[in-house]
Parts: sequence; structure tokens; C-alpha cells
Amino acid sequence: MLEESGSEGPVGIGSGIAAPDVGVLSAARADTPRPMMVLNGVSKSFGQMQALSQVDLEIYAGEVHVLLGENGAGKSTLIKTLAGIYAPDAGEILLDGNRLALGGPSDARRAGISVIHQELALVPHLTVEENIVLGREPRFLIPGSIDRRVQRETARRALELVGFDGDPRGKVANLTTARQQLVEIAKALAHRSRILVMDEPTASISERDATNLHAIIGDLKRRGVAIVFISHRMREVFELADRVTILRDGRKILTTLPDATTPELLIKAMVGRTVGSFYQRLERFVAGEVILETRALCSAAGLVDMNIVVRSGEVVGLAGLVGSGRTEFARAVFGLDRRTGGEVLLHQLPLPADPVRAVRSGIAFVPESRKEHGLALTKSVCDNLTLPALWKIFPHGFRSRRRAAGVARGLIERLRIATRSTRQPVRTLSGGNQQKVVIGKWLPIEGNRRLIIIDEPTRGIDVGAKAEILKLVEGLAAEGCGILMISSELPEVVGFCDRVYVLQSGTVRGELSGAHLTEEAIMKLAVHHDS
Amino acid sequence: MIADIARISRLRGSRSLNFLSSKALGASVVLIILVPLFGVFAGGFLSPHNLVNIALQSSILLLIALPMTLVILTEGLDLSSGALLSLCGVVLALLLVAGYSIPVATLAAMAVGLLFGILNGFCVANLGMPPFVVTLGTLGMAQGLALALADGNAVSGLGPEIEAFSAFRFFGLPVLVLIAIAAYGIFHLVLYRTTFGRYVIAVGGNAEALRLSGVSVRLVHGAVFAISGATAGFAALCMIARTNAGHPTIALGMEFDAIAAVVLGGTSFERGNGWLFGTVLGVLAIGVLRNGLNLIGVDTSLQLVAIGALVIAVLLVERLASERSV
Amino acid sequence: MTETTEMSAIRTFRSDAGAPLDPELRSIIARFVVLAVLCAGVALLNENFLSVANFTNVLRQASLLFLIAAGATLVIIAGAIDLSVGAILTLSACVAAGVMHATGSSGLGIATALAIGISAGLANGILVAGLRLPPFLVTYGMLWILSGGALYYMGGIPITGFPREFRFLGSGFLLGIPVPILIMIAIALAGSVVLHMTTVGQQMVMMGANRAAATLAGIPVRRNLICVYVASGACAGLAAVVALGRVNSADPGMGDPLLLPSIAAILVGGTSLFGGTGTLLGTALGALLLTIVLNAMNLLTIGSAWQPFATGIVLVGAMLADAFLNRRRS
Amino acid sequence: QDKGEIAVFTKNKVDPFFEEARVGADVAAKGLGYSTVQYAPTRPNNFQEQIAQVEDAITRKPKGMVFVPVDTKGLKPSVDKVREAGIPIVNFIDMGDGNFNSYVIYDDHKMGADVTRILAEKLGGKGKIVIIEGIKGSATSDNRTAGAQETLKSYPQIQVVAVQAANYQRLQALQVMENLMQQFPEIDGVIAASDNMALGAIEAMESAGHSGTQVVSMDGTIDGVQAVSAGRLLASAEFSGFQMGCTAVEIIDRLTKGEAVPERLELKAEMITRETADKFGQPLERRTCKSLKDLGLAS
Ligand SMILES: Nc1ncnc2c1ncn2[C@@H]1O[C@H](COP(=O)(O)OP(=O)(O)OP(=O)(O)O)[C@@H](O)[C@H]1O
Ligand SMILES: Nc1ncnc2c1ncn2[C@@H]1O[C@H](COP(=O)(O)OP(=O)(O)OP(=O)(O)O)[C@@H](O)[C@H]1O
Ligand SMILES: O[C@@H]1[C@@H](O)[C@H](O)OC[C@H]1O
Ligand SMILES: [Mg+2]
Ligand SMILES: [Mg+2]
Repeated sequence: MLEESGSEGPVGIGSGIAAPDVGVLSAARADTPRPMMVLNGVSKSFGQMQALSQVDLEIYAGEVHVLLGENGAGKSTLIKTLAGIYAPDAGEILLDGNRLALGGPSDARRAGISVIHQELALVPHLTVEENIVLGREPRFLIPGSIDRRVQRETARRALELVGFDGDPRGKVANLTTARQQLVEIAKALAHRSRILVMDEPTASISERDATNLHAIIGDLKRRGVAIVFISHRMREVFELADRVTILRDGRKILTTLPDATTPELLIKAMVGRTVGSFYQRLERFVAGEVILETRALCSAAGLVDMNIVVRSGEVVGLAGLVGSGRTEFARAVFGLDRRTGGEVLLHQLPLPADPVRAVRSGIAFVPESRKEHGLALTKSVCDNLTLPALWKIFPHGFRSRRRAAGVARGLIERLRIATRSTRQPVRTLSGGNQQKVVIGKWLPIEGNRRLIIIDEPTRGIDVGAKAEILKLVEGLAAEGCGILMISSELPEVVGFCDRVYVLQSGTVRGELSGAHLTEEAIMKLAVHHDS
Repeated sequence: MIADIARISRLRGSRSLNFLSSKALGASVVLIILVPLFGVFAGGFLSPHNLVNIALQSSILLLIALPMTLVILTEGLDLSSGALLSLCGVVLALLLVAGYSIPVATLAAMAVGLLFGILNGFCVANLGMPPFVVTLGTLGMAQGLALALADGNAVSGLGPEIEAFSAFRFFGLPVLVLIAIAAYGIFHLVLYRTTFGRYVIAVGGNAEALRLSGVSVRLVHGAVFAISGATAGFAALCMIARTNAGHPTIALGMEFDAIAAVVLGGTSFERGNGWLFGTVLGVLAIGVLRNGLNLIGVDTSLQLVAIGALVIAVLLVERLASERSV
Repeated sequence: MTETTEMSAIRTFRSDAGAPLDPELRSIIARFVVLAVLCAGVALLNENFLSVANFTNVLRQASLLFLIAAGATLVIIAGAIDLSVGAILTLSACVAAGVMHATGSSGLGIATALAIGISAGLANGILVAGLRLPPFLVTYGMLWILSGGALYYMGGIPITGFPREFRFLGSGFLLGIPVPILIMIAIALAGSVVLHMTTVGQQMVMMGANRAAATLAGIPVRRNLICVYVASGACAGLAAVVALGRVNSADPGMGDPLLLPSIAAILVGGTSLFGGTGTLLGTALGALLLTIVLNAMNLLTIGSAWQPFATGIVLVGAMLADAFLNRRRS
Repeated sequence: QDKGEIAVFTKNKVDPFFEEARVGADVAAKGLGYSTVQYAPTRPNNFQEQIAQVEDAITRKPKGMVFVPVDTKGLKPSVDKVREAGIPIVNFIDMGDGNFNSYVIYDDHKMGADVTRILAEKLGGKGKIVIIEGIKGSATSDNRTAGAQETLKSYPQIQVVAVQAANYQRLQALQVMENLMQQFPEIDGVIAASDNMALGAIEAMESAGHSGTQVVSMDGTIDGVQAVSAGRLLASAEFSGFQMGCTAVEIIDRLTKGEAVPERLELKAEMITRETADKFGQPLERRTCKSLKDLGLAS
């Protein structure tokens, strides 16, 4: 299935890369004699999942230290350990040579560590100002009361740094995602931190905002702040990084200087094998008859005049920035959001806005958020795997546990879902296996001209699972299904889709295929030029 | 629990905007419609005497509804507050009869309320039990204790101080109304001017964000229940001032009126979205409705129907106003 | 690393033999144990407790509580709540009594009670599922409306004295067993079959566990929600028939005191207010537990003032025990 | 002729007893040329609501108020307000504190004593009995029970095996009785503080096929009287809400005319036994008010 690049373990790969390991301080940083922070053999596990094992890391004042790694490599876990959110199982953290005991996030803050987490950590019904000082409210006379003048001043200064142009006294709930991200950054900057950790801060903001952020980072660097930065954007990594550390499967593979390596080498170290045609489809199929067609579809959630066609055997991508309306399109087709205009045709017939009808007519919908929309976490693998197909498996309405378990067992074997029994609660599965359940539950509904909508199929899952899932999707296309794939990972979109619609502000900005289908072309269509 | 029911009834992720949720729509609509209506049809409704009446009748409910607002903001629910008020009233009355002074007896009553509140808070915050279940259980316990302590009887013969206290007026406003106004002021300050209040809003809105900011979410959860209990203890003083006796069942069911008032006032069971002054409007809406129907002389059975219909009608209006997706 | 753990996990997956007990089964067993301990304790204190007559008695009292709670259990499992069951019982009983008084027909009386229960449930269902209003407040509002309706209908005077064959359902015996107990068994069986052996039951459980996921899986969530509310109303209507037959009188205050105990029975029975887990057998055990506590208090002539206290303790105790059990397991 | 309005306050709308009282007040008011407005709390026996209703009713400026307090104690502040507003107020059924213009009552203590005596005699002065109380703390229940217990002192061979409250509710009385029968297989007599509860207890015994237990109670409701005629209930005592309603209204009428009224009017409770039962328990619509003169209480 996956071509292994010859080397076996992580160590082998690390040594197979022709880049100097500068994990131990080298002459490259002679001006900063002592690391500000040192991690020694930090390990952390969640149940049987070893998220970090024996990680050593050094962070210097005034450097941008980029952490790279595939999804699930342990980057977020590492910084949550730094932030005092997780207590490491083993190892120690030293700050200025002194052992740091982090009892909780507030200890980390007191030590001068600020973190921008991967998930937005803002409170929707508090104002921008209030969010910025959350947890560190300036005291007014007596403990517990808030000095709102100082609060305003603090917020103003922080917002200025990030170039926020909105109303600092408006509720955060009323801001766009990009602006919320700026607030999040301002929140971390508001307090004079010595170490600023940013977990994928640029994942969901426009190029312009990202450039802005890079300028801010440069500024902080000059003032001696150490910055730990996580990103999947290679170009950004090379622009920003003073040093790069690669994590894989919870282990530190190496630390290197950007000048001493190339993106290809970094990716190889991250993934543990030559990537080659990783995202590439094995075969392309001839597109058959039209399965789905929307005509000027508008929805209450903000879609305007969406025209999209999906044919049998075709993988059609929907690309766009966060908030561009990709998920909303899927929801409108499936009948979850109220349609306010236009029509949806499935096999040339109008499809009413009703999820029950949608499923019975052969549409499968794999939502982007597994935990919220995809799985009943407390219920078993079997219960989840048989849910959408209950009516198919038990046409007479009577359920037999044996039969259900049989179907589930078949799917578990077919998809290689790692579970101990069909009765294990899905809550206890790993993310990739959970994702397999979310997709696998649609398989018992057979029929070869189905429409399969997959929203962010590979978000947050590990390499092996990712490949398996994409292979599964490809198999469905081979059977003649029409696939509508929403993905934020551009390489995946470019490598995997036959045709891509690019959305912006709830409408289609362009359609790309063949040689025109490149990451650059997508980005060009996706970004707002006015904002 | 409600929060969870509310949670599952909304499909959209937390990202979706709530731009149409106008503040306290329900209570405002009720007041805007009812006040003129009663003004015309219920003789004496707008007389100063009757307005003071409404304020007086609403004062104790407000004392229960204010902390209930905090509890609901944190996606909780306190079903025990009515029974707690009754229990604290019995305790207070027994102490007064035994010759203790009003302040001492009140503090003792508040301590009892606080104790129960801490029990509620501990079970919810530390053991992760659903608030509905916990407070339903403590409701039973408090009510049983009240009945047992009072031996089913009202505790009376509280002495002249309490009468003097309840007769106190300032600019024509009865002492209970003054207390209610002061209580609103305090809760307003706590909710909007202190870190604690801010954390209350944050817990409901995004508990994870608060946790990441280094604040103990458990403590906030526990504290709102503790406040609710202690306030019920204090409300017992007002109740005693009004009834001149400690009744073991006097406030039974009042928690439901309080919940209704909070929700009418625009605080929703989701995401820390609330407005404290809306609770005042909600309490007034209920007070005005009951008062007006009494003035008109509407039969009890129809009053019941009217209140139920009002709750459902307000929900409908709000649903229509916030309709975004099917 | 991930790869290897998955492989080994797959290797261990062969069959479900040795898999952990169903959490629901575990909770039922736990409740049986508690019940046994409680019974043994009371029996030590009072020799009359373990008599067949007293047990019949307890079961008969528990059956009324169970009937009110049975449908509401389904509602909670499906992820909503029904606070109106007591009021539905009241209105059904009152109107049915009125109809029987006017016509003398038991059949019409039963039909009326069930019809009112079903219509009230339908109204709840439409408001909650159709219009997507919050269940807690909707059913609370309905509680007021229905009890107001009952008061209005009765005009302050109870209706007493029903036909013999009607009363059979509440106070009769069949094969030496009180009829309400048989009705309880029948409903518990029928409900359990629906819940555990049909696809609709499975859908209800799953929509309770995650309503969004169920909707996205094409489960007719709204239809099912309406169904559970109708079931809840119907059960309350049936409970009204039994209650009428037992006390031989209808008054507009009869359902009120039953609401909180019935919810307590559901919760003590191990049904989670978060939805997605629960059983009717659990509710029956919960009703039995609460009834036994009150029965024991009567037998030991402990003052009735302590009854709410005992109910509260049982409720919080059951939840605490569950919390600790779950904590230990994870 | 319309002489104005009289406000009538009762404890709830679920207990038939208060319906009698309301109808009595209505009938008397109509006869005297008044209209009535009825108040009962939406939550049965909710004192707080009743206080609010009194306050609200003052705004309507009625000619008078007749009043069954939910709770006998702690009414003083409310009654003071009524008096301040110059509205005459008469208490009936349950004694209450406060400066009411007048009270219309039966002697609950004596009723309890009298029915108990009938029971004790019937049992031949010995046996095991249980007492079922109403709402603990209500004057009616407490005084009736006290009367019963006092009388029993003179029957040393009668043993009270249990005293349990059933809150004047039929279903509760039924379940209490079911449980007590388990504990005490031989119960010779039951004293219930109201007919409603007595009927619940009888229902329990009849369904258990248990016969031979004698039951006495108080109120003389329509059901109760029927049960006495049928021999299911040994005796009851007349505690006529209807007549108290009538009398209370008549007193208001006198007060508005400025006539003097006695501060305390006690009606005489007659015993209802199988022999006398026909005189009692007429349907409400056929009842007529006895005036104070008819009762021999006024000139
Ligand atoms: N709270 C948790 N409980 C259990 N497992 C966890 C938890 N947090 C993380 N993990 C697991 O630990 C591993 C590392 O996760 P982490 O979030 O650190 O990855 P990451 O490198 O940040 O990935 P991404 O690029 O997707 O953000 C993953 O397999 C994840 O499933
Ligand atoms: N925080 C927000 N504030 C205002 N509008 C929002 C917000 N989030 C989403 N929207 C609106 O919802 C629509 C699309 O939202 P959504 O983010 O789900 O799209 P998407 O392309 O699926 O993004 P994602 O990459 O997260 O899947 C847009 O019209 C956008 O205006
Ligand atoms: O039965 C009556 C009871 O219901 C009422 O509360 O008080 C008087 C009693 O006689
Ligand atoms: Mg991460
Ligand atoms: Mg999306």
C-alpha cells in the first residue's frame, strides 16, 4: 500500500538525512550562549497512545523555532506541556537553567510563556478587550475587581501590534474567523512574554494577514522574545525559521537550520519515507453521467448562486478558505440548512431538503467534525457503523445484535479499524480509526451511482490512516460513485481531485482541472482581494 | 442538562453567529403588550399603589432569579433553590423564636444555604454529575429537612423586630423592594465588573478557553451554586419579613418561576449568552401577568393556562426571530 | 508506531468473546444488588417487610410510578425531557372520569384517557421536534396549560365512583396478581422490545447519544422525537386509567405530586439525562427502589416529613455511586 | 341590584371542600345582592401566592373579603393592609391570626373528639387504631387529631398503632393505608381527618379484601355522606364549607351596613351516622344558605 523507503525506524531515517543536527548548540548561535528554555526527555502518553517520547529541545531568546511534523506527530501535545496544560509523564523543563514546575496554565504564564492554541480559545460573548485580558485581568483596588481603563489600554496596545481594525468593545462572536485569529494573537502578545508559542496561527488567515503576522514576529524577535512556531506551510517555514525541529510519532527526529536543508528533506524526515506520489491517485476513471447538479443554489447559511456538477466516477474538490461556504454547500445539498433559492438535482430529479430523503436516495455525508457531527462517542463501534444503514440491514425494522455485529465485523476487517471488539465505545479509538468509522458507516448502503460528500476527510489523522482513507475514497469512485471532497489541504486537493471548484464568500469563483489545477491557481481564486 | 439538550438540538458548530438574538425579546414583548393592555382593562393597574405591589411581589422571585441567571450562564440549573429558601426560612424562624437577633439568624440561614450550595457545586463541578439530577436530589433533602425541623408546621411568633423590619419604607418603597434593587446592583457589579463574573460568562461561552487561560473552571462552577445557596438563605429573610413565619413549603416550585423568568429575560441555556437586566424584566413580566390577571379577576384555571401559553408563545416568537436554518 | 499498534490491535480483534459487559447491563446488575441490600436491611428491621402481601403491595405502588415514567424514559433516552407527564395524567384522568360519568362506558373512559395522553404528547412532540423549541421549557409550559385545563374542566369538584370493570384495571387481580403489576410488566416488555430489538429503538438511542450525528446519518430525528413524546403521553394516559381504578376518584391535583418522583425513578434507574443510555428495566427498578424506601418508612412509622429527604438521598446516592463506579473504571 | 363585589379566597381548586365553600359564598352573595370574585393560588396551597392575591384584590376595592388562609400563621401583614384599605375581612374554615373582623368556624377539636367517641364505643372500648392526619400544621388537621387523641385517653384499651399524614389527599391516604396494613394486619379502627382520606383508606382495605375495620372521619362531603349511608364509613361530622361560606358573606353584609357582628361565630357540627345521613350531603346546587337567624346566632 505505502512504499516504505527502505529505512525501518525513526533513527534510521534521521541519520539518513544529509542535514547537520544542531539540536545540541552549535556555533550557529554563538551569540546566545545559554538556552532560555530546555526540555529534557519529556514524555507524555494518553492511555496507550504515546504522544511524546523522550523529547529534548532547546529554545533560545530571539529565535524563531519552528516545529514541524505530520498530523498527530505530537506538536500540540508538546506545546501544551510547555503551557502547563499537560503534566509530562517523565522528563523536565528548565527555564534559565532552573527546573520549572508547571502546575497549570497560570504557572506557565507567570513564567512568561504565552500560547496561541490551535483551536481558537476565545469566549464568544465577551468583548475583544475582555478576551484579551482573560485570566489576567488588571486589578482595580480590591482583588477580583477589574480596572477597565488598564484593560482598555492593554488591549489597545496589543491590538495595534497586530493591526486589528475592528471594534475592541464588540463581542468576539460577531467577528470573522480571520479577525478572531488576530484577537487570539493579540491576546498572547498583550502580556510581556519571554516565550511565545503559536500553534498553526496562519492555518486559517489570508496571505495578507499572514505577512502582517510575520512582521510582528520579526519585531518580537528583535526584542529577544523566543518564538515557537508550528506550521504546515513550507514556504513560511523557510521564511521565518531560525531553526527547525521535526517531530514524528512523538519523537524528536532532528533539529536543523533551514539553510542546511530543503523542503523535500524535511518532508521526508517528517513522514519517514519518500513521499513521491503520495497524494496522487493511482488511476483516473472516465467521468460518467451527471449525479449531482445544483442550479443557482442559495441557502439561509449564506450561499449565493452555487452551480456545481458532479459526475459518476469523478472526484470533485471544493476548495476555499475557512468560512468560504464549502461546508454550507454540503449542508444545503444534504438538506440540513434551509435553501432559499435554486435547485438541487440528483440523477436529474429534484432532491427535497430532507436528510432522510437524501440518505435514502443514496447520498452519503461525512462531516468535517467527527466528534460533533460524525460519531455518537459514548456508543459502540458497532452502533456507529450500522447507524445510517439500519434500514438496509434490517428491512423489517427488527434489529438483531448478532446481525449488526456481523456487519460491523465485516467493516472493521475491510477498513482495518483498530478496535478490540465491536462493542468498544468509539470514544476510545484513535482519531484515524474514528475517521474510518465515520466513513465506513456509509459502506453497507450499496449502489454504484451514489453521491459521497466528504468534508475534510483527512483532518487531524495520521499518515497511514490518511492514505488508507484516500484509497477507500478512490475505490468508491472506481465503483462509479461521484465524490465531492472538501479539503483545506491543497496538495491533497491538487493531487487527488479530478476537478476543483474554488469558493469564496459563499459562491463559486472558478473551476480548475487538468494542468490548470495548481495550488497557486486555487489560492488566487480563494483569497479576497478587497480585504 | 438543559445545556445538553440545547446542545444537541443545534447542529451548527459554535462558530455560527447569533446575530439575531435580540436581548430579552420575550420579556420585553410581554411587558410591551401586557402593560398597556392591563392599564386599560385592569382597574387600578397603573396606580402607584399597585405598581409598588408588583415590585413587592417580584422582589423575592428576583432574589432567586439573579443567582439562577449565573447558574444558567454556566450551562447549569438549580432546582433546589425554592426548597432551600423554605428550609432556610424555617431555620431562620426557629432561631428568631429561640431569641437570636435578626443578623445572627440570617447569617445562620445563609450558612445553611451555602452548605447546600457547596454540596450542589461539589457534585456538579468535581464529580461531573448533571446539575438537574444533583439539585433535584438536594431539593428533596432540603424540603424533607424543612418539614422535619418545623414538624410540618409553620414556625411563628418571631417577635416584633421582624415586623418592624418588614414595615420599613424609604420614599414609599417597602424594604423588600429596596433589598431587591440592592441585590440587583450587587449582582450586576459581580457579573460585569469582577473577574469572577467574567469567568462565569466565559465558562458557558467557552470553558476550554478559560481553562487555557489558567482559570479553574471547577471553581467557577462550584461558586455559582454556592452563591445560589447563600442567596436563597438571604431571600429567606425577605420571605419571613413578608409572611411573618417560617413555612416549610412556602417557596416550593419557585425555582421553576425563576428559571422561566431568566429565560424570558433572554438568557439562553447555551454558550454563556445572557443579560442580567433581562432577568429583572423576566421577573417583572411574570409579576405583571399574575397581578394583572388577579386584578381582572381571571379564574385560577385560566391563569394557569395563560402562564403556560405565555412561556410557549415567547419561545415561539424567539424561534421565529432567530430562524436561520431548518 | 501508530502502524504497529493498529496491527496488533487488529490481530487481537477476532471475536467479541471476553468483551466488557454492556454498560447498561452493568448498571442494571448494580441496581439489583442495591435493591437486594436494601431489602435485606429493611427485612432485618421489620419482619413484615418480606411478606408476599407487602411485596405485592410495593409492586403495585411502584407500577403507577413506573407507568408515568416509562414513556418519559424513552423521551430522555432520545435526548429530550418531558416535565408534563404528571399534568397529562391529571387531565386524562379528569376528562376520562367525566366521560365515564356521563356515559357509564368503561371503554369510552379508557379511550378518552389514552386519546388525551396521546394528543398532549403529540403537542409536545410538534413543539419540540417540529418547531425546535427547547424541551424543558415547552413541557414546563404544557404542564401549566394541562393542569389549568383539568382545573377548568372539573370546576372544583372531584368525580368519583367508576364502573366495576373499569376499576379492574387499577385494583383488580388476575391469577392472584394485581392488574397494575401485569400492566407494568407488559409495558416494560413491549418498551424494551422496541428499544433494544427494533431499528426505531436503536435510532432513538443513537439520536440521544448525538443528535447531530443521527441527523447526518439520515435518521428521521423529528419523527422519532414526536413518537417518544406520544409514547410518553400515552403512558401517562394509561397511568391515569390505573390511578383512577385504584382510587376510584378523579381530582385535578392528582398528578402533581407524581412528577418529581417519576423523574427521580428514571434517574435512579440509570438513565442518563444526557441521552443515549437507559433502559425501561432500570426505570422499573428505580421506581421499585423509591417505593421500597417509602414503604419501609411507613412500616417503621417514620414521619412523612422525611420522605422527600429519603427520596433526595436515594437520588443523589445513586448518581454518586455511578460517578464513582465510572471513575474507577476509567 | 348591585351592591358591589366580595372577594373570596380559598386554598386551592383541587380539594372539593373549597368548592363547597366557594359555592356557599356565591349563593349567599347573590341572595344579598353582591357579586363575587374568586381567588385560589395556581399552585395548590401556595401561601406566597395567596398573599399576593390579597394584595392584588385590594386594588379592586371590593366591599369585603372572605378568607380561608392557606396558613393560619403569619397573615397579619396582609390582613393589616386590607384593614388599612378600609375593607372588612372575615376568616372562615381555618382559624388564622391577625385582626380579622370576624371568624366563622367549627370546633375542630370537638369534632375530632366526637367522631372518635363514636368509633371507640363501636369498638367496645378496645382495639388497635390508626390516625390519618391531613396537612400537618393546618389548624383543621392539628386540632382534629388533638381532639381524637385526647378522647382516646379515656379508652385505655384502645391502642393508637400509627399516626401518619396523607395531606388531605385520597391517593396518599390509599397508599399509606396499604402500607400500614402490612405492618399491622389487624387494624380495628381508622380515624381520618377528612372524608376524602377516609375514602382512600377504605378503598385500600376493600381492594385488599380486608373487612371489619371501622372508619370515622370529618367533613360530611357528598361522597362521605354517601359512604356513611352505604355503611362503608361509620360516621362523619358535618363541617360544612357551604354554610361557612354563606355565613362569612352574611357577616360582610352586616359589616358594610355598619351593624355589629360577633368576633367569633362557631357553627355546630352535627354527627353524620347511618341514621341521620339523609339530612346531609345534598348536591351543591340544591343547597340553601341558613342565615344567622336560622342558626340562632343572631337576632
Ligand atoms: N487529550 C488527548 N487524549 C488522547 N489522545 C490525545 C490527546 N491529545 C492528543 N492526543 C493524541 O496524541 C497524538 C499527538 O497529538 P497532537 O495534537 O499533539 O498532534 P499535532 O502534531 O499537534 O497534530 P496536528 O498537526 O494535527 O495539530 C495524536 O495521536 C492524538 O490523537
Ligand atoms: N465566525 C463567523 N462569523 C460570521 N460568519 C461566519 C462565521 N463562520 C462562518 N461564517 C459564515 O458561514 C459561511 C461558511 O462557513 P464555513 O466556515 O463552514 O465554510 P467552510 O468553507 O466549510 O469552512 P471550513 O474550512 O471551516 O470547512 C460563510 O458564509 C461565512 O460568512
Ligand atoms: O377536608 C378539608 C380539607 O381539605 C381542608 O384543607 O381543610 C378542611 C378539611 O375539612
Ligand atoms: Mg496540533
Ligand atoms: Mg467546513
